[in-house]
Amino acid sequence: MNKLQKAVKDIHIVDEGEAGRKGQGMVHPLSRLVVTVWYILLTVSFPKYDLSGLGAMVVYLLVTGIWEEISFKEALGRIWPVLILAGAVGIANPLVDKKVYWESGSLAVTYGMVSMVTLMLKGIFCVMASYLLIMTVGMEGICSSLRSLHVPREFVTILLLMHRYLIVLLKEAERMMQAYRLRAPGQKGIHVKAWGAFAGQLLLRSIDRAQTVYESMLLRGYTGEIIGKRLVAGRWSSLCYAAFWALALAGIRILPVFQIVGSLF
Amino acid sequence: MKDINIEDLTFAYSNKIEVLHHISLVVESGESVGLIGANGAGKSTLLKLLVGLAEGYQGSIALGGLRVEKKNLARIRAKAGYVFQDSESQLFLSTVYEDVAFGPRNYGLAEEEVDGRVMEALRKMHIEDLKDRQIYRMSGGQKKLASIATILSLEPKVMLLDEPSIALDPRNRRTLIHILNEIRETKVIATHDLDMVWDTCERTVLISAGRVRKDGKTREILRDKELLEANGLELPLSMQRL
Amino acid sequence: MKDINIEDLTFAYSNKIEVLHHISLVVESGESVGLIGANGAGKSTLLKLLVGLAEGYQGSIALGGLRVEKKNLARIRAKAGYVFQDSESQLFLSTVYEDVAFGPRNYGLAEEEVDGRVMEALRKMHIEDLKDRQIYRMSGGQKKLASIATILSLEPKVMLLDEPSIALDPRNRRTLIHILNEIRETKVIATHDLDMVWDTCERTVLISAGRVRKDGKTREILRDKELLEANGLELPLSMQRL
Amino acid sequence: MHMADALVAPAVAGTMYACSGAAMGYSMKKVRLENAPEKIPVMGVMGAFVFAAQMINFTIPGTGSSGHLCGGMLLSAVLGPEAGFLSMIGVLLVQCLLFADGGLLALGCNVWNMAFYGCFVGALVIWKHVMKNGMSRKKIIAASILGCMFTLQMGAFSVTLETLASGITELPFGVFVSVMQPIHLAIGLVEGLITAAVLVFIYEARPELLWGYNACGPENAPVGRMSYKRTIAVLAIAAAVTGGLVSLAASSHPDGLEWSMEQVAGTAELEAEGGAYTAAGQIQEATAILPDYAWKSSESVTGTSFSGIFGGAVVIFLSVGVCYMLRFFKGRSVKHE
Ligand SMILES: Nc1ncnc2c1ncn2[C@@H]1O[C@H](COP(=O)(O)OP(=O)(O)OP(=O)(O)O)[C@@H](O)[C@H]1O
Ligand SMILES: Nc1ncnc2c1ncn2[C@@H]1O[C@H](COP(=O)(O)OP(=O)(O)OP(=O)(O)O)[C@@H](O)[C@H]1O
Ligand SMILES: [Mg+2]
Ligand SMILES: [Mg+2]
Repeated sequence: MNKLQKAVKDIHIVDEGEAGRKGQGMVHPLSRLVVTVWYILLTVSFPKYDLSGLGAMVVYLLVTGIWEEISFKEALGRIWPVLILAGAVGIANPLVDKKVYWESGSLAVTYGMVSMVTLMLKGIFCVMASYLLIMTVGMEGICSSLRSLHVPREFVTILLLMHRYLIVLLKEAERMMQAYRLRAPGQKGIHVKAWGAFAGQLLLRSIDRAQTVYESMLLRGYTGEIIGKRLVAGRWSSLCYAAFWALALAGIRILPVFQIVGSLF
Repeated sequence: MKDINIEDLTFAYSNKIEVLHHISLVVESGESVGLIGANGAGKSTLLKLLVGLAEGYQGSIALGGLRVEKKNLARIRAKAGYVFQDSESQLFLSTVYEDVAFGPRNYGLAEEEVDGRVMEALRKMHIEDLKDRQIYRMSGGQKKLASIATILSLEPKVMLLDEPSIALDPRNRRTLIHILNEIRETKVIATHDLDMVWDTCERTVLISAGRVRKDGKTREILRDKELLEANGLELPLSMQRL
Repeated sequence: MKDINIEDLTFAYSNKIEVLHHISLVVESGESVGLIGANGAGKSTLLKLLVGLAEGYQGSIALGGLRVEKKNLARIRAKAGYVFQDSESQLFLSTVYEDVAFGPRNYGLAEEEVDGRVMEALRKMHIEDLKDRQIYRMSGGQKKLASIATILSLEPKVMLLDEPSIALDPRNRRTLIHILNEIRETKVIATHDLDMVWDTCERTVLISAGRVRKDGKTREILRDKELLEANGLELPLSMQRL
Repeated sequence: MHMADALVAPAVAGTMYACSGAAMGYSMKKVRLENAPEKIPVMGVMGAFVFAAQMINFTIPGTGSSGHLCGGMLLSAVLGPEAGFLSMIGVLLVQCLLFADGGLLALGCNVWNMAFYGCFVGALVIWKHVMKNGMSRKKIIAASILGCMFTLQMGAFSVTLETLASGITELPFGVFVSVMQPIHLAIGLVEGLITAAVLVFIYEARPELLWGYNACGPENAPVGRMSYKRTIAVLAIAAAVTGGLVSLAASSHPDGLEWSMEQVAGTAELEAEGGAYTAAGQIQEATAILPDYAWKSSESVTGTSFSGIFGGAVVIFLSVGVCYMLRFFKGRSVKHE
């Protein structure tokens, strides 16, 4: 599968999730956004050797994922890039930081190794949290929460249209690539001679399309803001949701939950 | 009442080459007019001018009694419904329902009324089952049907349709013709599908190179082989083997 | 010789929903076959599989005697010419000439021969005057004509055409039919334009929901009102008033 | 060049959010002043275009590898720096949400590293300066290559600074820089070439689409209101202020949030650890299943690790179990309705 097809598939997964979450209007997307950002902040702030404390943050991911019935299978595909990135940045830690953390026989775990694993785990957790967010609220939910945060309406309109035309242009680029490959069997990418023309054609078409879109919006009474569905999310349930997770996550951050529970037995 | 009143219209795009020359045309309330002509004749340009999408014309154009000029545009656009040739760019929200609801919501209707209008429009086009479908998951024909529904939900007094039958399979095309015949509002249909014009319009205007060549009864114009051929067209398919 | 040989083909896109079921089809060299069926029947999918644009089918497909699989794709694509449903995306260079010359140049032909082939292809489509026209300055119909010319210049042994008549005005459509009738190579034409099938193909294959419903003489299939209606189609327009 | 959430400390992320937010506010104001509502959809669709174009493989002759296009430079060459910047923010936001490229926390950094330099330095300084006396093919090529290479260098350098300031790597500054900069020099050159090819195509096909083309025409005076010198000065000040803020934040408390949490939670943590030791000891006595050497050689660390792992298993098991149970009831209650 090439990059274009993979991107289309990624968008499909998110949009399909959106179609499935019709009934769950209990919590306003803004609450979920706030909780997600709070989660990421806390996760990132764990000390670099506190592997077991960080581990407890997985609870939020599990609970949300299971409750909202989101498949973790697709999510796992997304963590590779961040694993590689965090690995590359953290690779020096085991080499530099050789103080022994724990050892048994010839096996030794150094502080450097722990901090590298912690870093990679942080990466995974943050990616998963964003994934859960987008899967539960969708791009439209993000836009409506941005509006509640008073992000300018022009910017939100830009986002909505970008999301809508993303897949259109990806598919168009894909068809152009196919047409190219059919007449140039054996070439892997676009030849240097066609660089400008190929992407330039796509760009001109995009601009023409934008023009038509704008005209179409005008003709249906557009006045500068795309008015979406009015959200029916309960005010109290949203507040409770945000408050619960804010406190619970802070608790996990402050208390070494795993060890406390372990010590109970 | 004159729903459309064009007098001595001349128009050039920004590159100064005139594409419409001295056009005069009156469409009465409730009429259904076919606009035919070869590629590049100026059909789409004429429709665009009617709703103020192209600026700087000479002569006069009025829609629903209002002169087409900046200060009237909002009111004119509330009266007119325009179906684009390209449905991909006409549908700009994510699902069919959202897109069909966009217009009524902009006119500030209450949510129940919006819902009623949307469902009515979808029912008319026989696409209630596509309600929550993502736009990019639909075939070309389904997109066309949805983009016509976005106009129906506006309940316009004047409908301007640019190639409404393109991309439809034979059965969907027939459905469209039924719908068009049911609607009693004023309609102008620009198309190459002469058979559809035959079935939906009593009156036809033939344009060629930016001029009105003929304006009259559809039955007469579409049977006039010489006239059609002189203007880059041909007899409708359904007449060719008669 | 069997130019196309499909045996018990079953195919699903990545979402695992089967769109083609147990299709078997043989097209002999020089045949001209119409592929008809309602929207979403699977026509485009079938054509794509023939040139390896969709992967992971079950059964066997061979084009020009070569099995459609990764290692043969370059040779298969050198034999086949494919016209997309959407001509916009088929043209990717700046001018018509450049685009039509792209294929032959890739096969390493000498520049004189490239020029000869390009001019011949443009002449056939009656668009010599558009030679140096920039792609985005052309109307929809002209783009369609140009995209067919890009395939003609390849001089393929097998032509696969997806909706070649869409967006053409009646006269250009007739030109296309003449050209298709002139070409002696193997052709498969997927279309909703049943009248064009009537005029260009002796044999027709009717697909419905991913299965071959009928495969036989065009005259018989297109006259069979019940068969067509059962599969979401209708009699060709030119027959409806007989 | 996308930074991930895990690679930035909250203080650095916050600082960069503030900087990028200020640039966004400024751009929004400028775009509103222009009062061209028809530009909004162009900005959206162009953002989508940048996505699609970045997924196309442009083969680099003689290498077998492929390059991509320089988004910020291209967007601002068509839309102008401010509008281009806003579209780029959209692109980066969508990238982090839909494709897990970057992250919500790192967004401020990514906007700064990739969009700010590309749009403001690339377009407002380099592009504008090169096009001062009218456009030409050569100038477009020069501006694109120069702009992409230069802004990518600045971006890469910022990535290095932000990562180090976040204190998550043990890599020394020198090593990091000497890896980042040369790689991005090569990438910048290729991106510049591709961007140049596209812009030249547009210039020849529809030059009026390029930013400042009409203004460059013979009949018109210089582009925009801000003079070149002033632009440079403003940018320099902005860079200095940002640099100062970042280093300030970094030097005082690399993890400002962590620091404050420790103030709050210091005691609680200690107590819990004490509890854990004893608990581990009890378990050791009670079960003694595990091999001897593991216990003896590693006193306290093993103890905490074990209870941590064990406690983790229990917590995870419980939360998963409870969720499934609740979901079971949720499903039933929905069916009852
Ligand atoms: N934006 C534009 N700028 C300059 N010229 C234009 C523009 N749009 C259309 N034209 C020209 O105006 C003429 C009329 O175009 P128009 O789109 O109205 O034709 P049409 O009758 O709708 O044709 P078709 O059947 O292909 O839709 C054509 O010659 C075309 O080249
Ligand atoms: N990329 C894809 N992924 C998943 N399903 C697809 C994809 N492309 C097409 N389909 C589905 O496969 C079926 C066949 O589609 P296909 O495009 O082959 O139909 P068609 O006969 O060409 O229709 P049309 O007349 O509209 O062109 C349709 O139901 C369609 O929804
Ligand atoms: Mg038109
Ligand atoms: Mg098809």
